[in-house]
Amino acid sequence: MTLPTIQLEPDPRGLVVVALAGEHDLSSAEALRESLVEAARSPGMVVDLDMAEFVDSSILGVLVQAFRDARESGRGFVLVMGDQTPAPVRRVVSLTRLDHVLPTLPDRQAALAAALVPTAPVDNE
Amino acid sequence: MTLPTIQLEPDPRGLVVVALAGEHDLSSAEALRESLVEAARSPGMVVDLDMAEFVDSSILGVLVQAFRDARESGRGFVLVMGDQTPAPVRRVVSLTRLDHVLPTLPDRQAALAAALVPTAPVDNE
Amino acid sequence: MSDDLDLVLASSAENVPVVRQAVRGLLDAAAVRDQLAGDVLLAVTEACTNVVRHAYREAAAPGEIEITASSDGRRLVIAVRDRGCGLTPRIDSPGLGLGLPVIAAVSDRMEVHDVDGGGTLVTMEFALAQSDDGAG
Amino acid sequence: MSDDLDLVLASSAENVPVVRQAVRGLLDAAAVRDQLAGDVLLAVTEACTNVVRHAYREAAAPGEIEITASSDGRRLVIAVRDRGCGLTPRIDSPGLGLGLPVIAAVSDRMEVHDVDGGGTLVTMEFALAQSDDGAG
Ligand SMILES: Nc1ncnc2c1ncn2[C@@H]1O[C@H](COP(=O)(O)OP(=O)(O)O)[C@@H](O)[C@H]1O
Ligand SMILES: Nc1ncnc2c1ncn2[C@@H]1O[C@H](COP(=O)(O)OP(=O)(O)O)[C@@H](O)[C@H]1O
Repeated sequence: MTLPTIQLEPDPRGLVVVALAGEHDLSSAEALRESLVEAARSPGMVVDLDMAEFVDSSILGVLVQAFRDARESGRGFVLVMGDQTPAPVRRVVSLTRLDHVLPTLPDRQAALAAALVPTAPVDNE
Repeated sequence: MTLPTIQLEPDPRGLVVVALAGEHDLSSAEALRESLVEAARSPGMVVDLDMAEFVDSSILGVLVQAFRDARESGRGFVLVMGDQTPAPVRRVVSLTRLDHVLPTLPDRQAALAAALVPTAPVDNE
Repeated sequence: MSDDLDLVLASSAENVPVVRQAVRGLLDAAAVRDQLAGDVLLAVTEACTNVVRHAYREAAAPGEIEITASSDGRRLVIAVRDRGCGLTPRIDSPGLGLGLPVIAAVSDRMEVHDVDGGGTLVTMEFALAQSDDGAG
Repeated sequence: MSDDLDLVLASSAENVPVVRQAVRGLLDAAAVRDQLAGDVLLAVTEACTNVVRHAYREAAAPGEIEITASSDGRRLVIAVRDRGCGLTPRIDSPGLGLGLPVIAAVSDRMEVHDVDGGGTLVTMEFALAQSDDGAG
């Protein structure tokens, strides 16, 4: 079992990267929520799942809420996930179509560039 | 099977009563949605379930959406449901705790008085 | 246990009340009444609504809903089957996410099964009040 | 079919990863890997999360989660049981409503059963890739 960690990394442009590592579930959901609230004090945030080994629907719920808050307050919000992301994380994201709801890019640098722009919905039926 | 009907009844104070009768499900959900949008042009609406014989979760979804819209635009929204309401309707409302989420009163006159006041959430955890 | 109802209808919102009416006929014939009858009708409605809303959302042509109901006098078992995309979660669902929990809440047992070749089978079981001595 | 895992833990968020780790041990021992293993761990996590979030929300004291897993080499069956309020829908759920559909999507069969005396039993079944000839 890999313990969950959440790291806030400031970016020179004033953005914040929230990098998850290890296994995240209800036991770390509240800590993640608090970290995302903290990160929302910047004009834009990137949530990087590349080192996350597991996330469940309670974590997706926290991400969706942060995304909605960002959209409402006109801040940037971009998720990092791609082929390099551990398979269990990619599986739950594609199963729930999270990547159709949240802006998602495979690369942290591209995500940071995109997070400079206020959030708009990707796809909402 | 009792066919679903939706009646919009204007009130002298400018409010609108949306009265459902018969059985409502996905087959009438879109018509209900449109009626509630129409009713939302008034400063407040009352949705009266006293003559409704059946509603399902798709109808509850339409009601919740109308309530949220009313809250956002500062209009009144009150549901009428009480002991006189047919049992299947009371059952699904209490099962889903809809009456803990939407302002609900047992009597149309009281509901109209309450709908003059902009909507505030009843209970939101 | 013999099939008391076997119905195949186009998957459309208009057919949801038709299914409910057919099941109501069955319940009336079996003298199932009051809250139990209402719960069965609610659960069947929710299962059909899910088929109409979700099962064929990526299909070129709308498919069918298959409903079977059978009872041995002690238990009523209703199955709602589609040949659609299989049950998958949807963050962007137009619904409130109440359908499956409503079915689970009002039934004694709910089962969600993958269908071979694609699609979903939702089975709901209800204990009937016993009026005579029929053995299980 | 014998019980391969039988675990009773306090219903708390901290215990969700503990359950996952116990099930992972079982999967490793049975050489269940890759996506199937991931799906089992996800489904178990979702079922336990539901117990922690919902089952005892009206209870004076937090209750327990009971997890059993058993396999006959062809199928893995995992059951998550609580002695809580029984499964009821919640319009005001703090979740996105993805738990049950995620379990249904990744398993071959999901069953939700009322527990006598109160509570919910969620059973998930997974087909195992067959490596030898064991008869059903
Ligand atoms: N017959 C089905 N075919 C495909 N997907 C389904 C089916 N029934 C349910 N689902 C999926 O399960 C999810 C949960 O269903 P439900 O609890 O009824 O909530 P809702 O329909 O309000 O989203 C749906 O959003 C949908 O993604
Ligand atoms: N073990 C349980 N005990 C009581 N209620 C439950 C349980 N599991 C699920 N529920 C109910 O079923 C609903 C749907 O569950 P789920 O699909 O996991 O979505 P979510 O937990 O995000 O609301 C929950 O909102 C809750 O009301």
